[in-house]
Amino acid sequence: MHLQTLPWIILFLPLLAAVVITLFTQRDRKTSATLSISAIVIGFVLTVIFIKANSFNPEVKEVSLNWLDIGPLQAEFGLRLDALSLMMLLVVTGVGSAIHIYSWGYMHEDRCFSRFFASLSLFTFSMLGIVMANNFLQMFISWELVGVSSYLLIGFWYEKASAADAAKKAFITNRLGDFGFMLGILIVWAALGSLNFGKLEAGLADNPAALGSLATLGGLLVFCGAMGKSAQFPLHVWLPDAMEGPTPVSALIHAATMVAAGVYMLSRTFFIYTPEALQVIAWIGGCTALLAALVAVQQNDIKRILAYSTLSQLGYMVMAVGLAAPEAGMFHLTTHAFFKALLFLGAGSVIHAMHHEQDIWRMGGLCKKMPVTYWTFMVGTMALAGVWPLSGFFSKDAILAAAWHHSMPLFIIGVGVAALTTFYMFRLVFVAFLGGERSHEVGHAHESPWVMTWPLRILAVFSIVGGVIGVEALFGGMLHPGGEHPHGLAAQLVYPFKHAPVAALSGLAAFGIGLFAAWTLYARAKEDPLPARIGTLSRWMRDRFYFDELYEATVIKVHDATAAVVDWFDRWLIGFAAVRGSAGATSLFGNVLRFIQSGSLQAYAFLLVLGVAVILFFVLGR
Amino acid sequence: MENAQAYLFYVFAALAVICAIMVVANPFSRSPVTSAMFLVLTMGCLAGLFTLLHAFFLAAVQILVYAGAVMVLFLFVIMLLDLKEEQRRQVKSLSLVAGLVSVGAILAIFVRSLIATKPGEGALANVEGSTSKLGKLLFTQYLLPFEIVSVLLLVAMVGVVLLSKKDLK
Amino acid sequence: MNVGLEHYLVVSAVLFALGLLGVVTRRNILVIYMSLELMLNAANLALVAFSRFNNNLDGQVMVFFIITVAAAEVAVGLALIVALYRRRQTTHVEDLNLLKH
Amino acid sequence: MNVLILKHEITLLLLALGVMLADLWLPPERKRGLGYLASAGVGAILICSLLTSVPESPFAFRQMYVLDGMALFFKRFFLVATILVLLMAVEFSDRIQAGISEYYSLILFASAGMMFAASANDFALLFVALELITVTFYVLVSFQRGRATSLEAGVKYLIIGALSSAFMVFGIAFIFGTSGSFNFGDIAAKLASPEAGLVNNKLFLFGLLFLLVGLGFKIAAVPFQIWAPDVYQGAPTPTTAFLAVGSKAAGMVLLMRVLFVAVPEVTAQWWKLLVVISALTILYGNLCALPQTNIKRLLGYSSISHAGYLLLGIAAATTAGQSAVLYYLSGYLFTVLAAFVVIVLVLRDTGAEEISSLAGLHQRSPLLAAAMTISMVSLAGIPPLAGFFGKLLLIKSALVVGAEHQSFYWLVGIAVVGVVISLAYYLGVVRAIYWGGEAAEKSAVTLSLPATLTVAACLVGILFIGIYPNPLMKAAEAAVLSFK
Repeated sequence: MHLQTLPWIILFLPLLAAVVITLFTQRDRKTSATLSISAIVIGFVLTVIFIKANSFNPEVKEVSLNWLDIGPLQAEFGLRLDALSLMMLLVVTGVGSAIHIYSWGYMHEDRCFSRFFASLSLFTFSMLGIVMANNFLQMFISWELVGVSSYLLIGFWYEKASAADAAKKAFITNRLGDFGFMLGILIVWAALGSLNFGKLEAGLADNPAALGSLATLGGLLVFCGAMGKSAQFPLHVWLPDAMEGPTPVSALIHAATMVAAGVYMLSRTFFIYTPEALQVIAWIGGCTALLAALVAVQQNDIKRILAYSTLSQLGYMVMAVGLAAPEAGMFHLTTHAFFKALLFLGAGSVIHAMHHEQDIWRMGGLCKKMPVTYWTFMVGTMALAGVWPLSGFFSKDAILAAAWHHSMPLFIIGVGVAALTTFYMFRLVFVAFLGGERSHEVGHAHESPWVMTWPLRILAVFSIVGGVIGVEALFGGMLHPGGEHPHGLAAQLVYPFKHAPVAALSGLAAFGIGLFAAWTLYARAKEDPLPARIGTLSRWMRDRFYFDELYEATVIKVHDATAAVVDWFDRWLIGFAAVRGSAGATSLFGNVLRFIQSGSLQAYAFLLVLGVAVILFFVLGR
Repeated sequence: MENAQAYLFYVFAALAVICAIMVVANPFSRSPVTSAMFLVLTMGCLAGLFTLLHAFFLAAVQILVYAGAVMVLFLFVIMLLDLKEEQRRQVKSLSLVAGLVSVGAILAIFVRSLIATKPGEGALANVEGSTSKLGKLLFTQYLLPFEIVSVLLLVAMVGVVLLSKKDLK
Repeated sequence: MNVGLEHYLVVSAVLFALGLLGVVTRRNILVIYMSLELMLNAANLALVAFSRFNNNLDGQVMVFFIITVAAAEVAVGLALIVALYRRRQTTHVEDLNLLKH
Repeated sequence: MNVLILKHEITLLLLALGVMLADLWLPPERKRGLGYLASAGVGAILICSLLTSVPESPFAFRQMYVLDGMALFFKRFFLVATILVLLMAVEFSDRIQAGISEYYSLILFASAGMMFAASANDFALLFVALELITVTFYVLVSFQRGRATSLEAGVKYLIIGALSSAFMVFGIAFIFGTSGSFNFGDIAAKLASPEAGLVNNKLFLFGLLFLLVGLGFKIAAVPFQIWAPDVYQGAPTPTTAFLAVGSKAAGMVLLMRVLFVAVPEVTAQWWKLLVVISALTILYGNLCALPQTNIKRLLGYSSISHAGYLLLGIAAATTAGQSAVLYYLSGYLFTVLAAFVVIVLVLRDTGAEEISSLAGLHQRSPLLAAAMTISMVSLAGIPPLAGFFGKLLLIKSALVVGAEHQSFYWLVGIAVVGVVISLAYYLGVVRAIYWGGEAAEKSAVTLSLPATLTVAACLVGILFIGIYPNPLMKAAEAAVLSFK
């Protein structure tokens, strides 16, 4: 069965929804939400049907149209459907559906309900575009669209100055990475003459030296794009600020989609990276993971903790790609999408109940008020911490195993980060959900409505079983055909211990240490005991190692100075002399010329005759 | 015979040109009525020239349609609108000079091209514009334009009715 | 005294130029319109002359079309001028000054 | 000879007669709906034309009429334009005091004239087809005869139109006299044989130049553009739209056929003339549009500048240039019609045509605001819309020729300058919509279903052509092949 049109429908439904909502149903909130939600849910269902119809065959399928060909410039518009993109498609539409439905409940009272859903659908469309693109150009266009739509979403409450600033920051930081990405694409195109992933891969397989001396540079420039989108050090600063957006947006951006786009892109283009480039990628990933985990330990805002946790986990995934194990990275991406979306939506549920209070030290004892939220949040936490047999354990183990095989220092960092992860997550749980009520808002808190809790339940189930339903085998089979993979549930469950026992056991040990530390420090704490114990380090962690201040002092100062100079040039030279001058001259000409158009018929006839005379003279007069 | 034809040509041509001058630049009267009457005369002279060119059918049509129908329409409209009082407006000399110069330039270029080309060399004037021959052409090779022209006449009819109907319902 | 094609063409061109002059200089729309008819007649004369001297009857067929089309055009044009006169009480080009610049 | 080759034109004429006759029996309140019927009929003809392919022997009436790829392309073009203009006319009908059914049928007659023009392979057919279009437009322009501006526009169009017809007829006389035929094929054959010496025959070139006056008038190229702004402003809006799209395209197809089929050798000689005309047209249209405040007048000047861009492709005189012209025209069709539909719908109540009266449109109707914005952005040539690819293709074709004739680089430079100038006034319209202050009227614009569909169809056209240009580009290239 071919079903060639299904992928197109999946891709364009959200766009259609976005267009229809913007143009027709602005005033009708209910229809808008229904349109947007049904677009993505139908997309999810169609994805499942498509995979089922192709009997889960990880064979590469491409459908493409000749988008443009003008002489030598040939651009196609095509979709590439292999295991990688299909799995990602499932994640994006699946988790996306949950988030869309949840948004209905969360955003219910917002004035611009329709605009929210339009942006959400536009974002989904762009994301699907990245996932299904079969060439660099198309991916880049969707990539930019993701940037634009995330700008719209993060800055959704643009009346709030902080939200507008955060949106701008996210956009500009991403543009920095995208600029590198564009240069990288140009290098690849110049060297290989094609932008199609399949053709590029085949070309490089035939002739590994085809990229020539620029190979490492080209790869790293492409990686720049991923650094921006996946918020890798040093372009990570935008992501925690992006929490200013509505919580479902945070979930969408931080869990399943935007930040995952970078990792997905790295896996998609894995074939162009040289070993040196991979080395750099791995270390940047490792550093990001460690740094972000440390910062997360001392944050008090529930969403910021999750944001830094996301950063840290993304570091893991990028590190996995750098360690030549993109399948492990994608595996972790998938499981992470489930439990991080779950955690964000849980946090959203808490924030909703607490009337937009986000400080964990003003919560406490929520487990009794909001049992569903509490238990699902607990599941997410355990999965993130890597408790066997929850999904996070398996994917994290795959990465640790890759590190164990390739690089000892990175392995140690990985385990350390795992311990830190457990520590800060349980710190969050102990402080926010257990213990006594820390503010009177807790007294009024109550469980969220069903549209919000059901997505939580569903995501919780996936967070539990996500590691053993064959996701890894799928990615593994796609990226390393012919590799060995366990069959059967029991074999899946114990596979990590057989395959790389040291990695698995150190992962569990890290969990134990983290849990113990969190328990001793926070189980009965009235306030945070850490600042007293580790002093300066704690302040550094809380202040995010002063990266923003650093940028403020260096990059932004330099930028401002340059801007001032350029502005001067612009205003006095270009603005005054060139633009004013030419604009003035242009409109002067326009004003003079239009007096030719005097309205007098006689003059018109005369001008026509004069024109004929001039043309005759021009052609025959000599 | 040859000479008689030549004389007739000069007579008709001179008359046609003089009448045409009277149409556009009558020194004695600016009334549209005189212009129209001189135009009728020009048409008549042209019909004469057509006859000299052995285009007998067209000469008849020229008299019937142009002088007989079109010009009557003109006169009818002039009378209907009663355009007497507008004669006092004068031609501006600037526009007259500009017009003369550009029209003169076109005419000069035409005459130069004509002299350079000499289209009449070796031409044998022997075609007869008889009604039957023309009719045959019209209803075979030129049937399509003929039919389109009939549509055009219908459109013109509808247009005239729409534009000049007194009451707008 | 031999009258050739060129003679007819010169007459035709002179008539055309006179018509053109009328369009450019006269102010009454009706007279302008008459001058336009004069130009069409000049073209007809050229066509008939060419037809005669090129030994090709097609030119005369064209003249037939031109006469017919001109009649249709005159009818519409005059109706339009009458409608204008009814609305504005003028047939002078200077008074057409609502649409400009 | 197969009469069925004329089936599209014949059905269209029958439809026009039918509409006119139906007026006799329909009660006055139902007459408005006749427009839907007419456009449905035209839709049926369009479908029929889409199913038609170029016949084995494309000629009819001794090579007077031709149904090649180019003709078929333009027939479809005209049919699409007619459908949209008819739908627009239905929305406009309440502003026409009398004779709405005649208005519809005159649009159909003009459309039939354009269809014949698309197939003209002979100066006799060219003349009558063009006159059918022109005479019909005399009536269509002055149709709102209660409005003084409509009548004034009608008279101006009449006089300048008749003047250019006179030039054209005089030109045809001399083309006939020197080449001995009206047929494009015969003339081309005579031109190609060196002993006839037609290429340097000054009288022939004289006639050809006079003919170009008539065609230049139709497409509103400098120096024959002078009527366009006044007539665009004064005419009823659907007429203006049809004038901008249909009449201009008819002029273009005839111009292309004359220049590339009948007299290719002369065209090759005249590239300099075409380059100068194109450059002047682009500059004139764009510069004059800058200070405009009336939206229809603005579009009038803008249509002049677009004629300039189109001439750029004709001056290039290559297959790429010709197909770019077809592509550009198709994009222009949807873009301009979208703008005019919005004008008809928004300015219905006030009757004002100032750009400032569009203020706050995004609150009154997001759909119309989006349509106007997209149309303006496409006209300005911003990617990824239809206007952008059209300009890209045209400029690219000119650049290729630039290797041979340096002047084309200058022309491209002027075209780019024109695009930059045009941004100012097109975006001025967009600014008026979104940031033009409070809407004078708060009420939402109510749209009937057909009106919404018309706007949506135009939008889909602009976006599809812009985002996925390949099919249309291929179709245009295939159509141009018939000139070889």
